[in-house]
Order: sequence, then structure tokens, then C-alpha cells
Amino acid sequence: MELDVSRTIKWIKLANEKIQMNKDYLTTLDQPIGDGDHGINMARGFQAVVTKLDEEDYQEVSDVLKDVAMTIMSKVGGASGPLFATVFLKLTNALKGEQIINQKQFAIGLNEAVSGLKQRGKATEGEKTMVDVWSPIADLFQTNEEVDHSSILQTASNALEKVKDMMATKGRASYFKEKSIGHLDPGAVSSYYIFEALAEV
Amino acid sequence: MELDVSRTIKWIKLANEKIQMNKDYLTTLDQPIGDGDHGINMARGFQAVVTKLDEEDYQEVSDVLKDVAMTIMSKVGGASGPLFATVFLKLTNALKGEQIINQKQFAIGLNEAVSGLKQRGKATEGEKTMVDVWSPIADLFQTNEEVDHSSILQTASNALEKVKDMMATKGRASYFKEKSIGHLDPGAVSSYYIFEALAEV
Amino acid sequence: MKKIINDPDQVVQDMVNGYIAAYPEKVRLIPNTLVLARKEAPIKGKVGLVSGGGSGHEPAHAGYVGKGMLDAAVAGEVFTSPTPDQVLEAIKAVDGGEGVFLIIKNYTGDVLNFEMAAEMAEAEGIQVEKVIVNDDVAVEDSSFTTGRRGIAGTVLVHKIAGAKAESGGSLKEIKQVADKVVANVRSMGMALTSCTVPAAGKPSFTLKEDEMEIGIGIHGEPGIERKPITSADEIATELTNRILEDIEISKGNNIAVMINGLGATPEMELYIVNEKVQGILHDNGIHVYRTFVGEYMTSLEMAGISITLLKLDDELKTLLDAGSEAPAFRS
Amino acid sequence: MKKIINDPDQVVQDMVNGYIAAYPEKVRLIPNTLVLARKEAPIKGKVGLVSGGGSGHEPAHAGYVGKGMLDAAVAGEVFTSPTPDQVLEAIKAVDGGEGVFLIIKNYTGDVLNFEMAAEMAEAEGIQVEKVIVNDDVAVEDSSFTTGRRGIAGTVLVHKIAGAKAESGGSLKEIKQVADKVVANVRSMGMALTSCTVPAAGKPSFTLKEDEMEIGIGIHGEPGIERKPITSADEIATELTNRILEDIEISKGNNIAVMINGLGATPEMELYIVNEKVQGILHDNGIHVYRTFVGEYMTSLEMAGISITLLKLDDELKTLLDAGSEAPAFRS
Ligand SMILES: Nc1ncnc2c1ncn2[C@@H]1O[C@H](COP(=O)(O)OP(=O)(O)O)[C@@H](O)[C@H]1O
Ligand SMILES: Nc1ncnc2c1ncn2[C@@H]1O[C@H](COP(=O)(O)OP(=O)(O)O)[C@@H](O)[C@H]1O
Ligand SMILES: [Mg+2]
Ligand SMILES: [Mg+2]
Ligand SMILES: [Mg+2]
Ligand SMILES: [Mg+2]
Repeated sequence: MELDVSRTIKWIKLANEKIQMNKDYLTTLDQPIGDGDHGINMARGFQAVVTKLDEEDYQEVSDVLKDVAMTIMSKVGGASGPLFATVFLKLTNALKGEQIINQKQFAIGLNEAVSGLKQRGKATEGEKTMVDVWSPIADLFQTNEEVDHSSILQTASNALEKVKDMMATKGRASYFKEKSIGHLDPGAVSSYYIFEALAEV
Repeated sequence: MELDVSRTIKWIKLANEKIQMNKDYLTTLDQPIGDGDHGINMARGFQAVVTKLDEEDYQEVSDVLKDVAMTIMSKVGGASGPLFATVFLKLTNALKGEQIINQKQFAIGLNEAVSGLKQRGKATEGEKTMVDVWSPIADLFQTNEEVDHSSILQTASNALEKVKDMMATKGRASYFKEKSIGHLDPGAVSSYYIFEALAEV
Repeated sequence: MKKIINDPDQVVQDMVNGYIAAYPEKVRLIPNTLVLARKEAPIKGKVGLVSGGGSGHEPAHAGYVGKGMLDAAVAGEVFTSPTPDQVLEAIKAVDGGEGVFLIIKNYTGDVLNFEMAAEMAEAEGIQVEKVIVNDDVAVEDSSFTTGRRGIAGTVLVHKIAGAKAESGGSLKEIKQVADKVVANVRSMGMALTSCTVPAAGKPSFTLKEDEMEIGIGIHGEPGIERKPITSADEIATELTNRILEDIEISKGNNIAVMINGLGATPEMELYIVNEKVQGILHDNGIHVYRTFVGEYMTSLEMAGISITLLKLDDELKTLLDAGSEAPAFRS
Repeated sequence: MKKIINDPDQVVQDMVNGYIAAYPEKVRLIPNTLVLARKEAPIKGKVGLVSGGGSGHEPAHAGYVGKGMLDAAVAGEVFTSPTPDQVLEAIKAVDGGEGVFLIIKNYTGDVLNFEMAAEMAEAEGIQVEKVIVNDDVAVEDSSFTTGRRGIAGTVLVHKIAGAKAESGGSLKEIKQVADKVVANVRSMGMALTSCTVPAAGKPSFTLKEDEMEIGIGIHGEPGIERKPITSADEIATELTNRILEDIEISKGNNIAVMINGLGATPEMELYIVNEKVQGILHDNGIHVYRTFVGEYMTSLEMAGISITLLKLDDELKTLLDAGSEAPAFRS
């Protein structure tokens, strides 16, 4: 797996398409154990991201990721806004200066992103949040020399499967305690779309 | 037709029974062209009337009617409260001093009642109000030596029939102008029950 | 019917008790009535102000009892004018020797019950004057019919007459200024949903998911026209224009604007409507002196709004701005 | 979805515009933001107070901007915490050199966005302090989880911290008194109906005709327990007792009571609930110093209520009574 500017832009645009397509679904997921705005937040934010990417010319992958991060930060809001902004900002910083990102570099970036995410949200694995998708994916890249598309998909969907059975202890879903078990976490699902898009570009 | 104290009390109690039985119906009639409280108002007021009548011993018909009037005045509210209070107060005054009311006396009383009602409400015949039941009944007593029960019933139900086709120009129903045509007037219907009760005692 | 109540037949009594419990230092209950009066009433040398009507319009009318506004409010049953004996008790409770002024909304029931009470009070030697508010332009103004209804504009009559009374105005002066407000205030409302009188248990009417009622009153009575829901801007335009057709408000005139929620309308929507109303007024060169946005005269849990415009002169401006300590209208 | 709006995606912008149009002499809009600030902010020598959160809670938060309360309010999208750049703009707009105090409700989103803004502001040399309000006893107070939510009690934090700031309190003193309020305020809510986020177009959850949710938040999230509707007295008792189990309020203590409507609840019902709450407190020998009944922190058009109790000492009493000119909290 390798990322250059154009492939990074394609990745984010495809992620946006998936989010727009699943906007209502993400909102529906946020209704029983949240406040019913996740799809709206993500759709608004990623639309703005794509608009921004179309306006600029990029030399470096990290420049793309920085605009992704900053646009998410100022357009998404809620809990997911600063958290997604944090992961993309950490990726940006880890990948700065490189024209083409190889898998090893991306693995390091993801690792940093997950640490930043966990620190920002004071959450760890198993608390039924987006961490439970980002963390296994980071592990996948960390522990495999050659990550192919199907393994990304496989890991992401396994992660979602597990998230469903977790009891939330962070975010809004934590208010529902045991009742959160059996529900998907909306931020985990939108994270899944991001990696599904990565697998497909 | 003759009225003594006991028959007057029976009349009012029977009217109350009919109003209680038709409370929801009267309220329903008040919904499309009014504010949906007429049944509630009348049921509350006439229940209080009966409670009052049960507490007192009466020597004269006019004493009964006075308590009916005063209780209606303080318990019904809305437009119908002062208007029904007025008719019973006018009846009271007209029949004062008599042990037994004969038809002629009752006719005079009704006449006074209708004048008072029209004056109080600034309404006349044909404006789709309770006047359109009270007035034909007063006429019936005025113009016939011997008023029997079926003629009261007949007159009252003919009056209701006509009320339906009138356009309201007084009371809340007047806000609906042409749209009030085709609806029964709730105060006319409760007036009908009062005369139906009179016909049955 | 979903309501947070105990007994449908006791809602007014329970509410009045809860109101007294909230402001024990400001209001008192006249024993054996549903009349709430200012704690310090009757105030010697001041004209007493009494308003009231059916319940279900909260904060009207008790919320307007307080220094600078009403001296007493009479609560009838839900949407039902209070009875004359109750109004009489209110009049007696606030008469400080200078007479009592009644603010009445133009409904047959309110007019009859308040007028009968006024006659009784006069028989007891209390001087009484009154104003009948009829600000609703949805209804035709005709002397052959009941005429226009009194709706949210009534609150501005409370405010201005109240300020006049507080400043020591005589019964005659209060009557004059109240008449001036009535001559210059116009309102119109609309609704997205109906409401349910607790004792009735079912809604007064029903609207389809895409329908609204234009020209709604404040008693759950249907409006003048039922049609498909339009945008906030179109609704604001329709109501404002209907008002401006009814009353001459010229370029350069000063007015007060009230955007009133009917009960279930999110305040967000009131401000969205306000933006458009202010835009229309601005485009007409009309100067908005003050704006009031909130729930002032409601219809239980009805979703909807009314718009009120009041043309101001210097006297009305001063009285509108005067202090009020009524819980529902602080200024 | 029945709403009086123009475009579901523009409701917050339209509302903010309508708000400014209503009180042009009191508030101003920080250009290119959804931040409303006191006209005269920044005020030299005074600590600036900033609050905010998702929209849909009106009159929170803009309604509390005014002399004696907030200096600025940040409006997020409906039920969505505002972004850090917006909060930063608010901080910058109200910093009069003595620092800025942030009042944050305890939601992951609000905490993260406000904290990031605070970090940015500090990087620009502005001193920032904050309080995190978590008054909702329906949620467990645990350091392993997100913990309790901030709901209507936040309004009393605005009021008291605002009075402290207005009286010239330092950032540290404001922080102290705000912490004291948070330590002594508890709330709990319930709902009869859900609400609809305009951009979502359908209700967040649905309740059957005979059901209610106990322990509801203010974002249309379902509550803690769903059960058959009981009477106003039983609801008042359940919520009040849950609060009294959570915080020690002893015989003779002075408290403030807030009965808050969630949006569609007729004010009548709030007073009915108030009567019972006051009765319970009275029976426990607790002295109610002040009562607030109305819509203070809503959830769009949700029908329901919350009850808030705040234990008072002399300092809190004085600050609670201090003057406020915020449109939604006049005293
Ligand atoms: N502390 C946290 N750490 C990581 N992710 C979190 C945390 N809290 C919430 N989230 C994620 O945020 C998502 C909710 O996002 P969103 O609905 O946009 O914001 P909000 O909860 O403020 O309405 C959750 O589904 C979860 O994945
Ligand atoms: N001016 C009037 N003259 C005679 N009867 C009237 C007048 N106005 C209203 N009514 C009667 O009162 C009835 C309505 O009574 P009710 O619903 O109890 O009072 P409200 O209209 O105040 O809610 C009408 O159906 C009508 O018969
Ligand atoms: Mg959410
Ligand atoms: Mg009626
Ligand atoms: Mg009525
Ligand atoms: Mg949210």
C-alpha cells in the first residue's frame, strides 16, 4: 500500500461518498444510544472537506491531510469533530515531508493517530467508540508487512462486529449502560467507511 | 302544563341527566365551530345545580329557579353561563310568589326569559345561537292554550333542524362565517335537552 | 392525551396553587376563588387593574400580575371565561378607592361575564371602567357580529395600561391610553397542530402532516383557512401583510413587534420568523422600537405562532419601557 | 416533521439572525460565526463569560447573554457542540484583559471543543478558566465513564457566575463560586414525547400514547427508564426524591427550585408540578428561597420537564438575586 497526493484525495473523496450515501443510516444509528446527529455532522463536515480539497493544489500528502483535519475541526462539531480532526492531524504530523507514503510510514502515522485519539477522548479500547475501529486497523498495519485491501476490510468489519456487543463507557452511549449492548456505535461505523474507502482506492 | 316545586326539581334533574349523558357530544359539537368546552361547562354547572337543589328545601318554584340561575352563573362560565343564568333569572322574577305555575304564567316567564337572553347576548333570532331554540319554544307557549309534551318536543327539534342551516353571526361560531353552516350549535342543543326534559316530566 | 396533570377537572386549581407556591412573596390567592392578586393590593390611591379569561393561555393571565402591570388576574376553567362572581372578587380585592379598570378580550363569554361583574361592582359602589381588546385581524371587524377576537396584543394592553396605573393615572386616563393601544394593535396567528383541553381528552381539531391553519385563535378553535405548510418566510410574510393591510403603518412610524409562541413552538422557530418580519418592516421603512419574542399568550400545547404589531407614539413608548416586575414580563 | 422553518440546514443561521434582529441594541453577531456577544463586550477590567453548546435548547444559550450573565454564547448546529474555532472567536470577543471563563456542560463533544478552544486561546495569551456542569442525577457519576450530563442547572451557573463577574470578581473567584454551584446543583428530567432534529426529519425516538421516559437528557436521547405515564404528583415525587437521594439537603437549608419545560409543555403543567415539589420540600423542612418556573433549557419541541434544586448559602443567594438584563433571565 502506497499513498500519494492524488490517491489520498481519492481516498477522502470516496470516504465522503460513502458518508453522504449513509448519512441517514449513521443518524439512525445515533438515535437509540445518542442524539441523532452523527450522520448530519459527518456529512456536513466531509462535504466541506471535499470542497476544500477541490479548491487547493497539493504538493504533499500531509498538506492534504492537514486540510482534512482543519476542515473537520471547524465543520463537524460534536464529539466526533475534534476526535476525527485529531486523528488526521496526528497523521499529518507523522507524514510531514514525504511525497509518497509507504506502508511502514502509514503504520507509524496510524499509531500516532490512535494515541492522539485515545488521549483526546480519554477513551481506550473496549469502550464502544471509534477507537475500537481505529485501533485494530493500526495494529493490522503495525504487525503486517504487506497489508492488502481485503485484510483492511476484514479487520474493519470484524472490529464493527465486536463493537456491537460492547457496553459503552465513553460518549453519549455510556448513559445507556447495559442497554447500549447490541447497538452499533455510529462513530465506529463512520470510521469503517473511511477504511472501506481506503481499501477501495 | 303545570309546574310545582317538585316537578320543577324533577325537570332540572332530568335536564342534568341528559346533559351529563351528552357531555362529550356537546363538547364535540363545540369543536368544529367553537372551542370544545360546552359539554364540560354545562356538565360542571348542572351537576352543581343538582347538588345545590339537593341541599335546600323549597317552598316556591321561583326559589328553585333562582338557585338554578345563581348556580349556573357561578359554575358554568363561558358565553353560555351568563346566558343560561339570565334565562333562569328572568323566569324566576316572572314567576315569583306563585306556588303552582300554570301554562299561561310559564308562557309569560318564557317570554321575559327570551327578551332577557336577547338583550344580554345582543343576539336575535337567526344568528345560530341558543336563542333559536328558546324563542320558538316561547312562541309555542305564547300562541297555544294547551301545550302538550309532543308539541314541545316537535318545536324544539324543528328549531334544531333550522339552526343547522343558519350562518352564525354571534358567539364563537361567527368566526367561521359561511363555514358554520351545516353544523349544529352546541348551546342550541343543550337548550333542546332542557326542553326535552320539560316534555318528559 | 399526554399531559403532566393529576385530575383533568382540577388542573386550574392545581395550577393556581402551584403559581402561589412559586411566588409567595409577590402574589396571593383570594380565598375560595381562582383569583390571583398582587400581595400588596389594594393599593391606596392607585387604580386597580384586572384581567383574566379562560385558563390554558399561560403565562396569561397570572404571569402579568405584578408591579407595573396587573393587580389581579381571574382564571376561568380551561378556555372558558371566568364567572362574574370570580371577577367581582378580583375587583373588590384590588379597589384602592380610585376605581378598577378591566381588560377584556373580545369574546362573548369574557365580555358578558366581566360586564356582569362590573355591574355588580358598581352596585357595591366601586367605579369600574373597561377596555375590550380585539386585535385579531383574521376575523372580520363588524358591528353586526361578535367582531374580532382579542389575542396576544392584549399583553401589550396589560403592559401599557399597567404602567399608566402605576404612574398614578386616573381611571379616565388609563381608559384613554388603553383605547389608544387597542386602536393601534393588530395580530394574526397560525398553527401546525391543535391542542387538547384536559377535560375533553381529545384534540379540538386535527391537521394532516402537511397542513397548517391560518388565522387561528387561542382556544383551539380552527382557523380561517387550512392549507399546505409553507416556509417560515412565507408564513411571516402572509401574517405581516394581513396586519399591514388592516392598519395604516407608514414609513417612519415606530412600532413594537411581538412574535408569540402558542405553546409547543420551539423558540428557535420564533426567532426564524422574527428575522423575516423585521426584514419586511425594514423594507417598508417602518422603525421597530422594541421586539418581544417568546410565549406570551398560549393555547396549551398548540404548535404555532402569532405576530402582533403595535403602532407607537411617545406616550406609548414611555409606558412600554416603564418597569414591570410581573414574572412573565420583566422590563 | 412539522416545523416553521425555511431550510433545515439553515435553522441555526436563521435563528441567530432573528435573534440579533430582536435585540440589536443588546447583542451583536461576531462576523462569520454563530457567536452572539454583548454589544459592549469586551468590557475592560471584567472577566468575560462564555457558554454555549448545540442549538435547540433555546433560550439557552443566547438568551442568557446580557448584563449580569454571559458575555457571549456560541451556537452549534442543532444538538451538536460548536467547533473550537467558533468558541475561540467568542473567547477573543469578550476578553477584556482579565481573562475568560467558560461554562461547559459535561458532554464529550462540548468538553472537547471548548477545551481545544481554551488551549488555542491560551496560546494567544488569553487566560482561560472553566467549569464543567454535570447536574443530571439520571446518569451515574463515575470517573470511569463520561459521567453525568449538564442540563438545566447550567442556567443557574450562568446566573451566579455572571453576577460574580459583573461585580468585578476575578477569574479565580468566579471559578470558585461556579464550582460551588456545580457541587450544590442537581437536576432530573422526564418526557412524554420526543423531538425532531430539523436536518434528521424524524423523531429521535417514539413513545406510545401511555408511555413516558424518565431520566431524559436535552438532546432527544432516550431516557433511563420507559414506563406508563403517572400523575403529575407521582412524577414530581419521583424526580424530587431522586435528587434528594443524590445530594444532602437538610432541614432548614435554603434552596432555589427550577421547574423547567422542555419545549412543548404547557406552562400550566409546570405549575402543577411545582405545587407538588414545593409540598415535598416543605414536608422535609427545606426552605425554598426562590422558584423559577418556565422554559430555561429546552429540547426543541419535546413535551416534558426537568426539576433542578440548588442548595444556597448567603453568597449564592446574593448572586442569584443580583440584577440581570439577559432577555431570558430578568431579575
Ligand atoms: N471519548 C471518546 N473517544 C472516542 N470516540 C468517542 C468518544 N466519545 C464519543 N466518541 C465517538 O463519537 C461518536 C458520536 O459522534 P457525534 O454523534 O458526531 O457527536 P455527539 O456524541 O457529540 O453527538 C460516537 O459514536 C463515538 O464513536
Ligand atoms: N350572543 C349570544 N347570544 C345567545 N347565545 C349565545 C351567544 N353567544 C354564544 N351563545 C351560545 O353559547 C354557546 C357556547 O357556549 P360555551 O361553549 O359554553 O361558551 P364559549 O363560547 O364561551 O366557549 C353557543 O353554542 C351559543 O348557543
Ligand atoms: Mg451524536
Ligand atoms: Mg365553547
Ligand atoms: Mg369557552
Ligand atoms: Mg451531538
